[in-house]
Amino acid sequence: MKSRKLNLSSFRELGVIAMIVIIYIVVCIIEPRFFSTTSLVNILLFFPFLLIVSLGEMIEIVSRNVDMSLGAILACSGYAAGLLFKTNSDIPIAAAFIVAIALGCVLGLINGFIVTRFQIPSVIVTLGTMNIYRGVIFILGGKQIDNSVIPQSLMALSQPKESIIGIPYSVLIALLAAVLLAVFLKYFRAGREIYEIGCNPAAASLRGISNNRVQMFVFTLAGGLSGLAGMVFISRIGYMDPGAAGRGLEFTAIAAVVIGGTSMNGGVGKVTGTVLGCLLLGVIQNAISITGISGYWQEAIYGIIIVVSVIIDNLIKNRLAVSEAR
Amino acid sequence: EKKGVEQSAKSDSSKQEETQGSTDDKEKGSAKSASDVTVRYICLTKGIPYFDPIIDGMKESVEKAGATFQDTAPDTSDATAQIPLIEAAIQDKVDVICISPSDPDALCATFDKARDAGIMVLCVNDDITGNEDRRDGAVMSTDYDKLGKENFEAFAESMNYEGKFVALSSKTGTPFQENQMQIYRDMMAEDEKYAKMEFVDVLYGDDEATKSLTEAEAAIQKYPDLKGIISPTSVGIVAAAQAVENAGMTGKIMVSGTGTPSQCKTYLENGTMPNAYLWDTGLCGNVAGTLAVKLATGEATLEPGAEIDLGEYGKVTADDDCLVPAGDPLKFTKDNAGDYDF
Amino acid sequence: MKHKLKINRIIRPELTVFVFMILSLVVGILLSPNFLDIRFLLGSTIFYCELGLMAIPFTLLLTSGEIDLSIAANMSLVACLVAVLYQAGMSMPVLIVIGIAVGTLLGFFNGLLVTVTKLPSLVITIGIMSVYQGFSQVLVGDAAISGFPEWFIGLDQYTILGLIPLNLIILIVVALIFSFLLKKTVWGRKVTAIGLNRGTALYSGVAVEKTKVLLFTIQGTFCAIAGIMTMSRLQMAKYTIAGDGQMDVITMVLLGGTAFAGGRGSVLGTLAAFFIIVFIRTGMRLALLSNYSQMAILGLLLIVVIIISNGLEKMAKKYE
Amino acid sequence: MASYNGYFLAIKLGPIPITRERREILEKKVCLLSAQKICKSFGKNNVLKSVDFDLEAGEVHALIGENGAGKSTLLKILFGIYQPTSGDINLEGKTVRMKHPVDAIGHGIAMIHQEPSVFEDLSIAENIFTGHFENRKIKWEDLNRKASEAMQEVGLQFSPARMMKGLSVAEQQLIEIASALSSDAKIIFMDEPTASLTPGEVENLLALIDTLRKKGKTIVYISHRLEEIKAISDRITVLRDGEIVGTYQNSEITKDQIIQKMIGKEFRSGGRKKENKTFGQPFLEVEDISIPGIFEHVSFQIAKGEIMGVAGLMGAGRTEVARGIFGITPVKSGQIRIGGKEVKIESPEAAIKNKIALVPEDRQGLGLFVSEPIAFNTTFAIIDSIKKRLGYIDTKKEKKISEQYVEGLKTKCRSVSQKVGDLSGGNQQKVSLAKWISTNPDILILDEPTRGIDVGAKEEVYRLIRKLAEEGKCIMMISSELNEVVSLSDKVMVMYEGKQTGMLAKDEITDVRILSAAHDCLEEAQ
Ligand SMILES: Nc1ncnc2c1ncn2[C@@H]1O[C@H](COP(=O)(O)OP(=O)(O)OP(=O)(O)O)[C@@H](O)[C@H]1O
Ligand SMILES: Nc1ncnc2c1ncn2[C@@H]1O[C@H](COP(=O)(O)OP(=O)(O)OP(=O)(O)O)[C@@H](O)[C@H]1O
Ligand SMILES: [Mg+2]
Ligand SMILES: [Mg+2]
Repeated sequence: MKSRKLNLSSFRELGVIAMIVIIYIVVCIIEPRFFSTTSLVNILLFFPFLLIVSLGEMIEIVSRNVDMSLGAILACSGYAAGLLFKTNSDIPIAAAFIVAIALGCVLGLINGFIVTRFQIPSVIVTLGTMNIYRGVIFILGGKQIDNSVIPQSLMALSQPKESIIGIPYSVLIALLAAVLLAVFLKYFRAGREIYEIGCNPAAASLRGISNNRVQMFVFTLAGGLSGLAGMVFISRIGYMDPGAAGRGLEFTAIAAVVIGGTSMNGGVGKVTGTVLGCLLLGVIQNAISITGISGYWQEAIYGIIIVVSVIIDNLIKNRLAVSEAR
Repeated sequence: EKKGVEQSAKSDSSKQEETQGSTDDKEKGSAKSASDVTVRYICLTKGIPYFDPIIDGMKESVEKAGATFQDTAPDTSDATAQIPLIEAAIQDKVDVICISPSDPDALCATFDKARDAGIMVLCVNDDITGNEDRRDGAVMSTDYDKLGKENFEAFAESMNYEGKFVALSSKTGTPFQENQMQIYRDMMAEDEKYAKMEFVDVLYGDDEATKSLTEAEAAIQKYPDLKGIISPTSVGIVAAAQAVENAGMTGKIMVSGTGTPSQCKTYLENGTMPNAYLWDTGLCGNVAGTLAVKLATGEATLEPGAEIDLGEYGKVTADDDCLVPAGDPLKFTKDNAGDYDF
Repeated sequence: MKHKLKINRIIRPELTVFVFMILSLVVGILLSPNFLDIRFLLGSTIFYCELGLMAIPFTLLLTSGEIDLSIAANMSLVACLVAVLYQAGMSMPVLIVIGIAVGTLLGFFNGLLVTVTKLPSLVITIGIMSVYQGFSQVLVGDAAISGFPEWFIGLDQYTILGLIPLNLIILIVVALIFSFLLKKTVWGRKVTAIGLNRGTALYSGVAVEKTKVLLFTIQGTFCAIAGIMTMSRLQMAKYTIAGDGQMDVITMVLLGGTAFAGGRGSVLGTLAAFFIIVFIRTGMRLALLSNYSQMAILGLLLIVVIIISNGLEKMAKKYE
Repeated sequence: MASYNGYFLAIKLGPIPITRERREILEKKVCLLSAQKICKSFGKNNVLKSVDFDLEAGEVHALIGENGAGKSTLLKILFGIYQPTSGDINLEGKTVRMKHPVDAIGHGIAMIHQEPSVFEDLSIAENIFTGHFENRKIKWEDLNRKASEAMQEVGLQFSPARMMKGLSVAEQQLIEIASALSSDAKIIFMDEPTASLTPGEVENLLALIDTLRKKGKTIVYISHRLEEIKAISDRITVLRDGEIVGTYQNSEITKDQIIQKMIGKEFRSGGRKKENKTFGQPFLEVEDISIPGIFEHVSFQIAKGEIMGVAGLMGAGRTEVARGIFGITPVKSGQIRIGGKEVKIESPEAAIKNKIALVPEDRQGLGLFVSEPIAFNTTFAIIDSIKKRLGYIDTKKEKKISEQYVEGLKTKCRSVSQKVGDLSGGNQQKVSLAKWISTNPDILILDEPTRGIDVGAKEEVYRLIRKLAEEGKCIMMISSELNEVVSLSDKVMVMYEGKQTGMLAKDEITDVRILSAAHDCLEEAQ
């Protein structure tokens, strides 16, 4: 009895998994070519930068914040890295990674500072900084970074031909980030503090946890992750258009995070869920592309599948919760 | 006579008068000297590298003619985002509005208002197809029909005139892309030599980098015997090339379409893209700028069939819709891609 | 004692917004000599009136702790539907009624979905946004439908005293009505209570779910009205007609001092924020500031206004 | 669970005998923590007026005073939650500043708060150890084991991996106690730890405090229950209106004296009226209602003017029955009749239409809008009746009604425009009561109506309940306090694990019978 309960509660993601499998099977029936490793790799390729941004968004939501500026941070850091390549063509990619992540951290820190110092809801702050960050790129010039300046070795990260057992490096980078974050969130005091302040900030403060410090940390980490995502974004797309890169990505990330079982009320959320949420979106996107649904219908079907997935997932979760309570 | 912004509900019947009204204005404008002329360019959106040479070219030629040049742009390419910018130009009483319209229909009402206020409206790079009577003229970078034909021929040649191909477009129904694809279809229907080619699908990437890439990758997967991707959009062509490289199909799937040389250079050099087409956008800016000043000072009038001498930028001829192509299409290959800086 | 009480009355979150409204007017005047032209200024409001109109019920929705990201999509879907049916030969007055009914129904559907599934509305409406947007694309494809009857075109051009555009009048009247509803009536108090503490509201006998559905429904109605107004102004309908309007609406509402988490809302604040956005944008446009500078300035403004109004609130507390 | 007789024994025995070692510690009179001339004001409200308070190593020091006397405020200042307006804190002779709870925790202080502050979505183990994990890295197996041990001490037996959600207030309180005990704090502040506990758990806790004291820990203990204070404390400090009345050795002072010092005048207990009233026809008839898995087969009848007490251990399902009748979680089967007519209550609105009111147990989460003024809260349930045309709220009437209730219930506040969150716990409870009484219901369900209320206020609440009964209302009073169940009820329903295990008539109501039924062994007792 006891072990069954445990099993079920650790399987909260069952709903998302079920949806992924259902969509995959349905599409395979409609379009048998979907049933191939190439399509799996394509699905995987869809999600690295989305996943990395979603991880950042997840810890923000867990700590009772929402970050609308992650897409802009992605664009800023990616752009900075692009400028680096442009001015100095033989700079090592590692250095660009460091610059992008560092810039992401700084921009995240600015968000965190404003949120904690002035006690303004994070949505408002990040809605503001989203515009500021993107605006600043353009005030500083903001021309597109072309494909020709991006080093081939960076591009190779997102190409299936250069991969470990068929999985491109960028996917591995994203998964590595996910695993590290999962371990951190589960086994480190600092990780648990994120859940604690998200679950009940007042209680956390009474237990001696500094709300502000943890929030600053969360914003910085999410910013850093978006910086990393900026690099992965360049490696995938091959150029950097600071106006379009990451536009609206926040909403996709929020959808992925919530589909993955994270509660908007804070305190609840798992990395595995977020990974699955991103995977589900990847499957949907690829399914729509490959089944050749008419351009006019794509958007509508995409939306319908998201709504239906969220609802079905929720139903399954509720079922599990009820059977657990029994 | 200042008309300001005040407008009562205009009816269709009054629109005919407007056209005449604006002709009057033009005559009145002939008194102006070039130094009193202000030309304002409203770009499609900010930050698209494609438009930079147009802006630079226009600025150069307007200032050379002794007039004032200003430019502005909305932050999204929404159909209606340019409207407030046109209103602002009316309020500032500029003489010519050069605009790359984001939508062929949404802007018409505002154009009417500008022309009522005595401002000349010149479409640049894109036209408001179907509503030609609601702007004063249009300067296109090149003759797009010619471009489409040349591009498709080169593409077909690289495919050895056989095999399946898809087109990667931007949003559904964007006029330029739809027109280009119609040209491909017409050519295939008319000429026997394209008989072995099969136009299997149109993909829409919404001019979004990730979506275009996903669409192209899905197409490569869906049609294992695909031989080519043609993309009449600069976001799409790069995404198509990227997808072909990712799939390791370089040399097996040919990519062509319209794109800037700097964007395409890598792919032109590594053979993914045997050729790409575009036009001289800088020249387009030069022509539009010079023309704008000439029209504002009354040195020239734009009528169907008019031939106008633009000095160092050559002679241009207006077609029946007062549309002026600025120059010939440009073809980029691995040999000449490095010669351009846009 | 009495004197201090008065200070308390005056220093309210909305105050900052009003001060900034005046400030933005001044900035606009400094930015461009052509700015201070009342007729032009009032005329400039009409581009935003539709968004403003959606922001009014949105203020109430947010106050109750819910959000609707599908508003712009709803708006364009209604516009496209009306246009398609008009092309099919139906008469415009009938279609206006149908359009408003459809928008209302879409809003009602959102409300139902949110209350029945008990999922966060932020997430549900992200999905719904795509659905509605997609449907309008399916309906009209890429075509822009125009050729509406004469009387319908340019309703925004009607003015009162030849000066104040009709749209603006509608907006202000609606704002006043909703402000009264939210601040002074039992219903408004219940809406606020739901946002403050759903549990207590439920235990106190407030029909929480019904109220929420009603709020979504009203939101839908106003989306439809905004959609039809936009059609009339642009003389055409297209699936992109509303763009990313929801972001502007959210910015307006938050700038106006409504709490994102619910429980506090000010319709007049939203109205003032509407004017701030109009003034600042118009001024910057005349000054030919690049759009990204405009974005950055608006972003900064949002943060600064809220920092200052929070500061003022604290000061007001001290006076207590 | 331990037998209840032990509880009464503990109370009868009085102070626990002082052993030799303890005497040694106590006689040294090492002043561990002291507060000097602490003043605290919230705006114009002076809550603490130059309070001197000292804590000797190894003692159990009780703090007592009426609602709003400033007990919690004093501890909150010592714990770094509030900053004093003036005054110093000394720890082992050195002046320290407590800027944040983290400082206090660093100095070896732990606190059990008056309002449970738990992490609902986190596991019990994490709830226990948050704030004092041993290492940066967490070993979950170790932690779960330790959590089980800590729970055992307070008499709970959940799986440490279980989420906190769904535990009753009392269980949450016990987890918090376990948390404070598992930290190795030298000083433990307990702010009304027993307010929501049943006698068995209280006894358990008192025994635990005794063990702690033997281990040399120092404890500050706030409670409104004099028996407990007499049973457990070494010294007693009485606070009144933000000032210290005095600190006394437990042996020096009697209960009556304490009460007198607390309220500053002679105290007359309302006493228990033993008259046997007769009631008319049953007004509220509940027949065999069930919500499978929560409670089953509950039947009772209440006549107008009758008070039915509902007793049971924590988690017995009493709250759930109330929620069922009130339509929050509508009952699945069975019948409810009001005045002979069958009613279906599917929502709180329907319940209110049928003139039922429920004063919930969780006043902050379900009873009140803490960020809003008293007036807003008092009138919220009757808001529909104070509107003018167009739904316009009559703010004058609102204010008048609220002021009436503030006066009637002697709620301590500055004005009715004060935020409810700023009131003391007891006064918050009064506002919650006022909110529901103002609806003038026929049927009033009270869930733990005196939780966290001081003796004086309790008497007032009792008087109020009696008065409401005399006015002809049906009253269902859920309470974990045996005394009030015994003294107020005309009959008592007892529940055990979701079942109705007893229905005691007036002359059957005794402590022993209630407790036997609460353990489902009524037959044995008879
Ligand atoms: N945050 C606050 N803001 C304003 N006033 C406050 C605040 N906290 C407490 N008070 C006031 O301080 C006084 C003392 O409150 P405190 O909570 O210390 O009382 P208490 O003795 O613990 O009472 P109880 O037995 O009811 O818990 C009360 O009058 C209360 O209204
Ligand atoms: N929301 C909930 N979800 C799951 N279980 C719950 C929930 N609320 C209560 N329970 C469980 O239901 C049982 C009955 O709880 P209830 O609160 O009705 O008890 P009670 O008799 O009122 O006790 P008390 O008021 O003394 O805590 C308890 O075991 C409790 O843990
Ligand atoms: Mg207290
Ligand atoms: Mg209970």
